[in-house]
Amino acid sequence: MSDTTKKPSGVMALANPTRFLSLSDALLPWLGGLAVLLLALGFYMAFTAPEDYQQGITVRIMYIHVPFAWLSMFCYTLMSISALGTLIWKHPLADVSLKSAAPIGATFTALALLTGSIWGKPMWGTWWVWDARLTSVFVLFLMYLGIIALTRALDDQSRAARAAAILTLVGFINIPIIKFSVEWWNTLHQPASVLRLDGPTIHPSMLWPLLVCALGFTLLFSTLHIMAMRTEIWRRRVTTMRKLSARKAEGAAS
Amino acid sequence: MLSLYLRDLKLAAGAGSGALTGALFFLAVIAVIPFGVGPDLNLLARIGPAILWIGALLASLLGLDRMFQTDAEDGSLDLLLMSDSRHMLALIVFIKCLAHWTTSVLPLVVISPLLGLFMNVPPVGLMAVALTLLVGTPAITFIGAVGSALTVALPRGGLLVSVLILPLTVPVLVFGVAAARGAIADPDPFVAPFLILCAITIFFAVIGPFAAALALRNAE
Amino acid sequence: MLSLYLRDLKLAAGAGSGALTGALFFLAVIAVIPFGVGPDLNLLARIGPAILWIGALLASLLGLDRMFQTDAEDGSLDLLLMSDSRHMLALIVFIKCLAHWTTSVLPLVVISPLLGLFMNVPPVGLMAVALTLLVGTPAITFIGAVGSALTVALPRGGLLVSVLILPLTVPVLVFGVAAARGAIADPDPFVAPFLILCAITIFFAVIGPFAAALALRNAE
Amino acid sequence: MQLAVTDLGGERGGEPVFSGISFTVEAGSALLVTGPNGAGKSTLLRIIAGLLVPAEGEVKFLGGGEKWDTPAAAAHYLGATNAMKPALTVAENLTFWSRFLGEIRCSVDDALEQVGLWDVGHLPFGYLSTGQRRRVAIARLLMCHRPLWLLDEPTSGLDRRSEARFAELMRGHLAEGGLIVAATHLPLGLDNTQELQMAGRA
Amino acid sequence: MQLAVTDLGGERGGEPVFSGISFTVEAGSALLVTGPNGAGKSTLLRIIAGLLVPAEGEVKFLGGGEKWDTPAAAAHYLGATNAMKPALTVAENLTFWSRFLGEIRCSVDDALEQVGLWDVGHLPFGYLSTGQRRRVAIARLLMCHRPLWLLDEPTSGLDRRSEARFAELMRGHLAEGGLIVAATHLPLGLDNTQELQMAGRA
Ligand code: HEM
Ligand SMILES: Nc1ncnc2c1ncn2[C@@H]1O[C@H](COP(=O)(O)OP(=O)(O)OP(=O)(O)O)[C@@H](O)[C@H]1O
Ligand SMILES: Nc1ncnc2c1ncn2[C@@H]1O[C@H](COP(=O)(O)OP(=O)(O)OP(=O)(O)O)[C@@H](O)[C@H]1O
Ligand SMILES: [Mg+2]
Ligand SMILES: [Mg+2]
Repeated sequence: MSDTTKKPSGVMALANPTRFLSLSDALLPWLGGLAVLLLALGFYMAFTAPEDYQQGITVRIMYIHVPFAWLSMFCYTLMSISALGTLIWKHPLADVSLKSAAPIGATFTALALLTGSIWGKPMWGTWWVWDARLTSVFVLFLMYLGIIALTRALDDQSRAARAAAILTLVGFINIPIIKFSVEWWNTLHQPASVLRLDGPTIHPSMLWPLLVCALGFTLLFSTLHIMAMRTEIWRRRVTTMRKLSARKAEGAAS
Repeated sequence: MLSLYLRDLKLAAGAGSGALTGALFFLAVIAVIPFGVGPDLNLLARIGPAILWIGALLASLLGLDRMFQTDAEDGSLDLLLMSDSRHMLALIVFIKCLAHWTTSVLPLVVISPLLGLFMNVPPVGLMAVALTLLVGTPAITFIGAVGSALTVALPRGGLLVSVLILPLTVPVLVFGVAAARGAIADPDPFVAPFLILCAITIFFAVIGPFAAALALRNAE
Repeated sequence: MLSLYLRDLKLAAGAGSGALTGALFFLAVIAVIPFGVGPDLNLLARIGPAILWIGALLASLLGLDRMFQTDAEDGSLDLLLMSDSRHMLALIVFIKCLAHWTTSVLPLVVISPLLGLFMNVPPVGLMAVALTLLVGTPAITFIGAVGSALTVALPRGGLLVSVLILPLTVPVLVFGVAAARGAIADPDPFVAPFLILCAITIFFAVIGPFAAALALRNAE
Repeated sequence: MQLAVTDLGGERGGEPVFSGISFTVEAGSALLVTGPNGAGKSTLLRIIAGLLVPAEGEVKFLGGGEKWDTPAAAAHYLGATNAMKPALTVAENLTFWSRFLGEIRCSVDDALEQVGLWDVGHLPFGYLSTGQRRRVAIARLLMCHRPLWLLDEPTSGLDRRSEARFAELMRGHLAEGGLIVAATHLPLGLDNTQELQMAGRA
Repeated sequence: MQLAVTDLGGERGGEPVFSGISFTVEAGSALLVTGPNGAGKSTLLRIIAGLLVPAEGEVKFLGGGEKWDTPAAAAHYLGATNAMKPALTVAENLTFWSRFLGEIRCSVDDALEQVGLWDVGHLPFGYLSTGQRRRVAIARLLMCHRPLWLLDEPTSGLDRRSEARFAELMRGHLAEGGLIVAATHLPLGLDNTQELQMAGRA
């Protein structure tokens, strides 16, 4: 791990991932358990919640669609912060966080798209419309894939790390576009009714289950993310070991 | 020969222009269109095939000009030329075209129906587009091969090359789109343009490699 | 700095397939769309500006991936990086973007009114499209610089670069088309989107070079 | 086998570079081409390899049977560039060339071992240092058998050890009845070689 | 002026190449970096030039004033590649670099004359032979003044005459109080030089 990032040689580089591993070791079960509990509760509330008078049963999709949608944006924001960590503070964990978050983010975005379009069929009578909100989320999805593709294309690890960080930061402008697309363009998609400056406008009987689901999915996300980070760290350690042993063998050879 | 094919595949994959990137690229192109023409679905359906074809053309152009240049720069081309007696040079060119097509165009053909769906092209149209792409795009690659061979042969004639080569791809495009449209909009024929498309591809599959080989041999 | 600009112009003029390839691709796009939508003139007129913008956007992707690669291969890039203390690296990138834009995008802008005529866009629309392109396309180049700097280590990153930058160019396209439309269709505004377009270009003219400079320093 | 060159003339970009060069190289012997920069050494080698058309005269490879009827077919050409792909690993590069060129003599690993690189097979070629790259390019010559070696400044970038090792390899090739034509500025450490001094215009 | 390197460590692709290298080069003296292929000579030069980030330790250029405060600012770097555009003529290439690098010393023609190339100014750089290209690259060093020269195998491809001439030029640079750090396998014909032997892993 210490040689995955250039600058922070010595204690910080060595200590941090190790501490992270032990800490996450203790944390993971709790996180996971809590996530499952909350999700169970959330779904229960969701299905006992009153049906929307015009949307009927399909409104229940909201309780998974909205969390997915939020998390797809949350994940990218997290990655952008990690990117800053890589570029400015050169923190050894930042790159690990970014790299392992990308696939999860892509998945959540895909799910947001999927649930959204499933919801769209009854609501708008079509699976897909190219309106600003939908398309900007689609663009977000592409950006996730682009970042993944870039990290895979560059083999040198520290180089790939900084490249991905730069790309992530430049791509961040898409997040406000997604968020405000509903205000800026007249879209089919409905405007924000929870995350608003002037308080939520959605009825509490739907708000609470939604929030609980959202929290549950957020915990689920963090669980997955931490697990991915652990595997990534281990993967890097193994490669480092391989290099070391290879060099030993080479030393013996000559 | 197979080894050459595999090498070029590996190279493309390594250089981040592998199948996955190709598909991604196509996705990106399609995603951009509605922002331009607006979300009007049946308009999208009408220009859908044309857009898919344009995307395919662009994808093949993007890598094409470098097809022989990289080999020329690192000296591989010399060895390929010298091995003429073992492997026919035209065949080598053909293989390289195939590799390029497989990596940067085939993925597009494969996912084109999906994207057509996005632009709600009717099902029969989807099949038609995919089919025309499958049959037509190789021609673009073969044409482009001649172009990139010429750029190697006369390094400073870049302008001239694109003037000579690119226009040749227009007929391919036109007949491809026409055929795809023929399958959807009833009055227009499908078979006639489609057959012409096949003819064009076969023609260039024969002429292209030989012309390119000729150009390469006179390189320098 | 001027010397760098002139050198890049000379290079492009010498080997510059980039410029003409772009223009010809642009032409091909415009030539093909009518076959897709069929002979419906006022529909063409309606989507004309959008098609022109999309064509220009895609055409300007050609050659973007080579912006820094040639310099990296022949070692010029090392000297450019070392001269950071004399000339700010971001400024160098900015100049190179300018040169690239002049050689391979400006021609598109110039011929765009002509092509607009083919799609019988009304005269005012032609002017509007050309103007929006003139103001908007630099943003694409600046974004492209980042992509091409990120992939400078890859021998054939053409597709990847496009994948990386296409999503980012969406806002440019949206407002460019909006402004062009606004000039024709009366209800929609022209000034507002046009100003936003300028803002976007300025934004990327600042962000792009710095990000690209960062990426180049990181390249090795 | 014999390489026969009869009053050969070479031109580059329409300008004559040299003319009236004749020599024969017998099996088991080497020819060193020397001369100032721009004399036409590389041009000569490229003409022999069939990569450039001679302005006058001709190049023949005699006694090679129909398998090695032309110099191009009978020759390994080691130019100024190494003809390897930076993106692929050393092993991938060499495997490709061995498959493509045929006449395989020894495995990739053996060839690498002979040029003193045991451990770089898994590295991308682009990761190697100048001299290491050159040595990988030399390994190509060893992997596939060709009677005629055309070497353009083969030892540029090599350290002393590798230089000596390469001289050893060349001697081995000659001992097997191979032919060598090498353009160089440095002594290659070969005995019983003929030398062709190219005057050059300068 | 003085180039001070204190226990420098370099890594490539995450793997350490060398470590704990310290030396100082005074004005008017030269340092030859020698060692087997892959020892890290080029890496060392690139780190000094600021093109690679050192894994540890630091490189300082002292007494250069604020004009030449960093090694990168004070150095000419002659790498393995020549940093010239094949499509442009030699004159165009050199004119560009002189304008861009500043501190112009002598005209393009003078510089070419000093490396013994009178007549190639009008030729495209791509038309030159290996050695001629190297010499044009060397002409760049003469055109613009920099106190520190970082040379990576500067004489590769040069014929004997040019080698001697280049040694002469280096002596001139040193006599003017310049500094030279050169990685090489061949003797450069300089006297009173210190030598840094890099062991390398192999
Ligand atoms: C593929 C199609 C869809 C996509 C990509 C999508 C995307 C999103 C996104 C990104 C958000 C978060 C917005 C924010 O936080 O401000 C969101 C929220 C929401 N979406 Fe969708 N959506 C889609 C389809 C739908 C459909 C069909 C409906 C139902 C008519 C719907 C209803 C909602 C609601 C109610 C919210 C919560 C808004 C809020 O309270 O802030 N979405 N969607
Ligand atoms: N591609 C080319 N186009 C035109 N002229 C060329 C080309 N390459 C070389 N020349 C010219 O041909 C002459 C001989 O070049 P060549 O490379 O054969 O010299 P050389 O003996 O190999 O020199 P060196 O010792 O530097 O390798 C030179 O004067 C050069 O200017
Ligand atoms: N771009 C790179 N990426 C990763 N590793 C590299 C890279 N370039 C060189 N290396 C490794 O770094 C080590 C030192 O390389 P370097 O080029 O400094 O050696 P050198 O002393 O210059 O050798 P030579 O005498 O052949 O020029 C080598 O083992 C090489 O494998
Ligand atoms: Mg030569
Ligand atoms: Mg070196």
